[in-house]
Amino acid sequence: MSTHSSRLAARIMVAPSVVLLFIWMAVPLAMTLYYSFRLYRLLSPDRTGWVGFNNYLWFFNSPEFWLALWNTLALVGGVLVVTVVLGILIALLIDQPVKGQGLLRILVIAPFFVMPPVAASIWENLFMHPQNGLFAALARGFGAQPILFLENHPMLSVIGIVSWEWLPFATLILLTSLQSLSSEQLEAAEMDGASAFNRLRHIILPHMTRAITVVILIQTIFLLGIFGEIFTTTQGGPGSASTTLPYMIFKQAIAAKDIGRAAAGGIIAVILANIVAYFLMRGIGRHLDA
Amino acid sequence: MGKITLKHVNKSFGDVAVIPDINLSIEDGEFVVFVGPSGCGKSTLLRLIAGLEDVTSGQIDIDGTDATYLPPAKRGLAMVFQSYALYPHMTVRKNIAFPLKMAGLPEDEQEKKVQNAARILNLTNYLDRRPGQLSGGQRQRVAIGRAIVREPAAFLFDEPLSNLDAALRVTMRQEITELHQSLKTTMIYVTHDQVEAMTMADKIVVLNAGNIEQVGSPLELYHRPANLFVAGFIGSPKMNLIAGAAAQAQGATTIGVRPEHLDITDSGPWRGVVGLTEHLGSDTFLKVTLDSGEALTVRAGGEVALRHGDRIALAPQAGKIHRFDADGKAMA
Amino acid sequence: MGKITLKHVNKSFGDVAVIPDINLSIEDGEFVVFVGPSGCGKSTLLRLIAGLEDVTSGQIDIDGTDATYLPPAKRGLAMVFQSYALYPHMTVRKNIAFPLKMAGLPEDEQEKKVQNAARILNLTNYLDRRPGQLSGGQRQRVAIGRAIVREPAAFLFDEPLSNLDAALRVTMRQEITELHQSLKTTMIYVTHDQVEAMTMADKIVVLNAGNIEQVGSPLELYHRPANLFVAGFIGSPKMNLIAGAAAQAQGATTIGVRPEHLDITDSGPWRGVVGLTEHLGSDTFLKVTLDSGEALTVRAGGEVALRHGDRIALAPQAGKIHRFDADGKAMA
Amino acid sequence: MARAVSPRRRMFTTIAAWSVALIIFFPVLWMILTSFKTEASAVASPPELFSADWTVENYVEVWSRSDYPRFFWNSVVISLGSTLLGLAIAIPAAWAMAFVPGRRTKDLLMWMLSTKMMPAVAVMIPLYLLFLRLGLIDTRIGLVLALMLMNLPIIVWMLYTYFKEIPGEILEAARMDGASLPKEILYVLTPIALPGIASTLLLNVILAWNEAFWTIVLTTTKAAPLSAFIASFSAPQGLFYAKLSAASTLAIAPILILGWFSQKQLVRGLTFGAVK
Amino acid sequence: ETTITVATVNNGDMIRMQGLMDDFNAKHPDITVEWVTLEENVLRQNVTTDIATGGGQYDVLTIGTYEVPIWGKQGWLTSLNDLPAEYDVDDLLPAIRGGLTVDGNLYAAPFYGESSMVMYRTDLMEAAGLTMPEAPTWADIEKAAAAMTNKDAGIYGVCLRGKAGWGENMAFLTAMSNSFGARWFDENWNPQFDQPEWKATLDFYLNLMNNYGPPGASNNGFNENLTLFNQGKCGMWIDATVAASFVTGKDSTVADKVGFALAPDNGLGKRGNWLWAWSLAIPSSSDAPDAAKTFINWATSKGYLELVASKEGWANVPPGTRTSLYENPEYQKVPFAKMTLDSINAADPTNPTVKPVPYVGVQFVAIPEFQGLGTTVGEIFSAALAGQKTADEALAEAQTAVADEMKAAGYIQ
Ligand SMILES: Nc1ncnc2c1ncn2[C@@H]1O[C@H](COP(=O)(O)OP(=O)(O)OP(=O)(O)O)[C@@H](O)[C@H]1O
Ligand SMILES: Nc1ncnc2c1ncn2[C@@H]1O[C@H](COP(=O)(O)OP(=O)(O)OP(=O)(O)O)[C@@H](O)[C@H]1O
Ligand SMILES: [Mg+2]
Ligand SMILES: [Mg+2]
Repeated sequence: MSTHSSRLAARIMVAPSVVLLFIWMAVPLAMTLYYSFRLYRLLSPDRTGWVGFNNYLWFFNSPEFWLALWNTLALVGGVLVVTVVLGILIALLIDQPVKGQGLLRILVIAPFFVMPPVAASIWENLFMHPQNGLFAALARGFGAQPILFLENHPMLSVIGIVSWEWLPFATLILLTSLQSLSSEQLEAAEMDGASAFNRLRHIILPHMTRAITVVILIQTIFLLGIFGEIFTTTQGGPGSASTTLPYMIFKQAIAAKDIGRAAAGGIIAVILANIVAYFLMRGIGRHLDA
Repeated sequence: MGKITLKHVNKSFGDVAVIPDINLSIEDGEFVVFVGPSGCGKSTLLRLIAGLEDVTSGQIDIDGTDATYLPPAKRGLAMVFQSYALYPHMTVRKNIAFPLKMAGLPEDEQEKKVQNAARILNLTNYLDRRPGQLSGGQRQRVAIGRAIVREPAAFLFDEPLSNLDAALRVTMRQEITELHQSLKTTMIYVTHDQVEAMTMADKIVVLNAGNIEQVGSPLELYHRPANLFVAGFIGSPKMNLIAGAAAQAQGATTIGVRPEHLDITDSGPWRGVVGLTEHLGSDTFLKVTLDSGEALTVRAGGEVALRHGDRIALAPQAGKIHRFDADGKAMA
Repeated sequence: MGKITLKHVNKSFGDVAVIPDINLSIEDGEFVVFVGPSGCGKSTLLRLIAGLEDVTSGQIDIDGTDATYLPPAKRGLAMVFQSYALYPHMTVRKNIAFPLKMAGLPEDEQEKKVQNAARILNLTNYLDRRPGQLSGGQRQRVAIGRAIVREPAAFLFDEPLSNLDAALRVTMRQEITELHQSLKTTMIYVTHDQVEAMTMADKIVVLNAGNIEQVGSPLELYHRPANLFVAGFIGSPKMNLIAGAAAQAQGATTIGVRPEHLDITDSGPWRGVVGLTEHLGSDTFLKVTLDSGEALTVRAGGEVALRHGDRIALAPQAGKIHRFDADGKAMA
Repeated sequence: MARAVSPRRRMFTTIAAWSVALIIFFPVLWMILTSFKTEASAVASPPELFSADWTVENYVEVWSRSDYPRFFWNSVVISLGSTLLGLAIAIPAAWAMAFVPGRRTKDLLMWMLSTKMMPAVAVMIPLYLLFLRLGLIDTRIGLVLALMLMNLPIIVWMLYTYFKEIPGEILEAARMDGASLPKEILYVLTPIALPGIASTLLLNVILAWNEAFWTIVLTTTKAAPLSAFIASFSAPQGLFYAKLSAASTLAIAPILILGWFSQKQLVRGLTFGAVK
Repeated sequence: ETTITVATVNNGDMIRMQGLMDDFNAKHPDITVEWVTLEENVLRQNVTTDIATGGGQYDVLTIGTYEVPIWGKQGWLTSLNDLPAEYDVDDLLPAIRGGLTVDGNLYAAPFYGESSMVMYRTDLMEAAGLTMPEAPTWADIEKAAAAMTNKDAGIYGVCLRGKAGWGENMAFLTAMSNSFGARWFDENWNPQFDQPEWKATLDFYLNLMNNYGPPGASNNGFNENLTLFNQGKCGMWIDATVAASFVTGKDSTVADKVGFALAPDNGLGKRGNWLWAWSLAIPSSSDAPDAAKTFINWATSKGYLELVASKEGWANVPPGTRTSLYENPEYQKVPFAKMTLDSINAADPTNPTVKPVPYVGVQFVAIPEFQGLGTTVGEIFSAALAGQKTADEALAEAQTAVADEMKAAGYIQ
């Protein structure tokens, strides 16, 4: 398959993407790196200058930094587990021939259609609110005290909301991958005496590994940058209980208007993301080309 | 263990009745070969028996019980797919071991059986490769390996040897025959290879457009084809069919003589000119155009001196003439 | 138009040298058949010629110009893939018309050519189906159709007839031969079928583990195999090879006699017991175990009365004994 | 190919699938229901599943309050434009990586994804300044470019997975049939990968449609898409959930229609029958 | 023909203005107005980015009393001193005008102004046998809260902001602390969270909320409390004066049972109410300052108030900006008009606290760093409300955090 000419063609074919993405990455990255060593506060333009590593140090010295790191990883990990596991199950389910399959699929991907701030707002106010929320009403209906989701379980709540938002993404990619599984392979496995579970375990899941890998990697990158949902629901709190690294950066950039610190936070986030990506690639990356 | 009965089985894809109505009984331990032109429904029939396809109507019994709606896994059959259907993400070893693993065999026994199958199939060096890294014939062998490691109620083979070279094919043919003899398991085998059909079958089923034309032992079909279709289909090169005066002389609408039953003698009644000659080494096939316009194929020895354009006379061997009536049915 | 030369062509997959070093010259208009055991590198060689795979080293010339790094589309070759490689989203009609469409032929001419190919291939009724709705043989025919509608510099066929029934195979064989005669286009043809190899080839190339064992006309290979490998590979059932005393008597390490060159006569020098008999109708193959322990295959007529256990004597036909030295090379 | 499943199992899967779908969909349904309630009953406690007084007043207000069609049209141009442009650039790249993999392919893929690692807020000012200098602020072309580049890695990744599942021999056949590379991609690869392309298109249009940070930062009036429309309905003073729900429902309605068309392309087994 | 782009927040008064543009267009056919209507946080983010980078996307900005002094000082805003005489600058409420003026330059024209006050349930007070004074003390509030709380019935004595944010809980708590004699900084910018006044403030707040507040209050902001109050779940609610029209409006279940009182005090001379005005300003980067000025003149004029009154009634006139409005007998008939005026007058942004401070702002400190500081401290206090920290821990943390930032910003050594 790979011949000299096709390799040449391949290089030409990837070039536009690579060049565009390189510019898209390099220029802002360079600017961010530059700002990260500068004193740059939007509202105090008269005070500028080089500050060395101060902006970075501010993060490392911040009492919430390590918690934020942990929360970031918890958010990513939690959402990944929920979306991948449920995504596989749902993809399998809606791949079955059932009545109204088209509509059914639309319903399942619908959460993805809702803009994240709206989704967070709906969950916060119409579902998780301790007085007006549907969950509270349900709890009271069962004679229980409403759970104070955002106050007592802020991270879990955020994970829940984000999982709901991203479940359709995982489901759709996994479903599409399922479509390309040749039915003869499944038939062969059936002839080989594999039960439904074993077909899942030995044929379907291995077939989906590449798709699962992609879901994990893409979602990780997205989830590592999430802050909007946190801002809408918990404001990173109570205290710092649900503060993540991007939310810390958000606070510096949007509230404190300290671009230098936000830039330093951005660089730290990029490093964190690279570390996570490195381990992910080591762990699951080999499924990419198999 | 492996008696299979098809009762009024019909299968349609949409409007097209691929199999209009088949009745067939396969005895336990029998080796049955399905032959028929490409697209006549052989694979479909196998898939119906395997349970991979639903019958449109009719009933399939396995071992005397109605299995029409039994799922494939419950029928206890093993199958080699015409398209191989290997598991692309598993190595050859794992592919072959898969049915054993499903049956819950211990690892070491799995390995033993895999090694054994690999040896028979000349796959020992390829056990750690994935299907994508194999040649066509190697893939086919893996597919066979996956079927033969088990002990199913019956084997279903869909053209299992079509991509193998002659030598390996002979070996595999013998292996399968031996497997059959030692296991005494029912085998249903689809092939296009005349030699395989003739040598392996206890019973050959000739299919045409989803209908059974004739069922019988190999030599029965060779010597007493029930109709023109079977006469033309069994035997290679195919039987020469002659209509017209020569046939009427025999009181038939059509007569048939196999290429190997025509002798080249100067005294022969049929005269003509040699056209194309095909030299196989062991034999030579001559195309002879008779003066009456009919074209016949004649099998001659490996070293005949005849050339394009030579005039020769042919004589059918005594008692080797097949006679068919206007409907194409064989006459007694 | 279609002269193809391979110079020191080497192809390795990772560490495995599938093709160590091949030199081969194919003349314009020649019909060359590649044979060899499964996995010996036939498909790989075809893919190298097609340009689908890069040579690891060496050079491929097409029509005297270096085509080693030319992309497939520029080489002007047509290919039938062993795995068919049909376009699953196109109907049979569109599949066959695709190369014509790529060549920019007007629609009505496309249709005419498609109809013609479909007629030859018995596909007329299936033109509006998708590959997924076809039987294995039908798919293979579509793959052939796609190749023959064009007028390429050379055809590359990878086991194009392996899934067809005997009758169709004979027809297709003749169609391809006629195509070759009328177009005079170079054809490279991979097959496992001895009859195809013997009847179609101008030149047969016998491959073994990526090496060329012998190149020659069919009868040359049949009558004068260069070594034990070719001797065993060409001819079916394969040549009987006898070592030991009988061979030494002829001054060779091994001697070979083809099954069709053994006569059953009471005066024969080799005596033994009949084992398995295979009845093909036209012929019967007997396995005979000699008293000296060697097992021979003998071809006898369609209706021999011999049975398992009968004692017979065999005589090799005069001048039909092949002699090989200790290296397996044929002796003059 | 279809083997009939027993009616009981079919019923079971139907019920299970629909239950799951409805649970997942419920918040959206709730949002849609809320959009037809009065503000008071939207936050009624205990919640009212079916409001006593249905009203379309929220829609009337949302519609009259801002120029929905203009936001809508901007969203269409930006999300479809960025996705289609992205596909046009990504399909060749994904082809190359899937069918002509080299030793560096995986690294390249990973690198592409890594261009998304910088948190948006951290590069807000740098990018804003960049767009300002280039005169791309509040232009559709600017947003199309930005969102295309933002989603390009995702598009490449998704296509890469789908392409990987297509037997390379089919493309080789096209090459042998004299198809040039563009034709090979256009006539053979794209139709075969249609389910994957459809889902890529769908997901990326949604991602672009829902992008609510950059679209707001980089626009003011002329190029503002529905995310800006939504942002004018959330969290003002006074009750707003019903109006926000109405605005959101208006924002997702068009994309639901796209979803409907795309999901029809997700048909099983396009490669079936292609190879042995 | 000029086009101006107006960035506005999405509250009711601003939306109403967009509906009344026919009047402006008729008077100024040569000016086309394009609207950018955004939610408060998003608006602030966009507008700040634009002005700080000199983006020049907007011609008119809607900004608050927090931004005006800071931005004015930076020279980012165009002075409005040259508004025509009929605009009558002197008619603007002095407290509001003071907050929008820097070094004698008026940098923004107030569109509407608000303060905060106590809203309470008359029926519950009556049932408890209490009456609410016109100007209650914090002790009165505590007593009333205790009396009205009935958790089994889902009624909580008092609902206060708990959601973290410089404009959420910190707006309330900063204003409240003023009445306890606390301040953010002393004259030398030293943070004062370690002082007893702050301790008293926070203790009182936490105590009140823990005993009589709704569960989950650490997530309640203006909207959440409004909902609760409208549903009859709060006995009292201390929040923006603008809420008065909502709790007596059609979406409220307690519309006819609401009373109003001035924000509480502790007898120290300052009440716990704030002062805020959404105002229109022109960035110096605008390329159509004259058209912008024309627009602002129209939108904040007396004539506009009359226009609204004629189209939508006096109750819908944007409140809190002009003395003349409160002298208008028609307007005086509007309920809580007087209460709003009194509340506004009770706040003095230039002299907000009991002890002297170096800054302007009642519920904020008008320095660029305050948003960041407020956010940080807001989180800490919100955590204290959620029970994650004690008041002492929270104050100590706040003190350190603010001191660090002030050092970093160069206010103190
Ligand atoms: N991608 C690959 N990686 C590693 N080995 C390969 C790969 N493709 C083919 N091979 C090996 O190369 C050898 C030659 O393969 P090839 O397909 O050319 O055989 P072939 O002669 O066509 O056999 P067959 O008659 O079975 O089709 C085989 O042993 C095969 O296992
Ligand atoms: N899914 C389908 N839809 C419609 N027709 C089909 C389908 N599958 C198979 N057919 C048709 O049914 C007929 C029988 O197919 P089948 O595969 O059983 O043939 P076969 O005898 O195995 O042929 P071959 O020897 O070529 O493999 C063929 O004409 C084929 O075109
Ligand atoms: Mg078949
Ligand atoms: Mg091959």
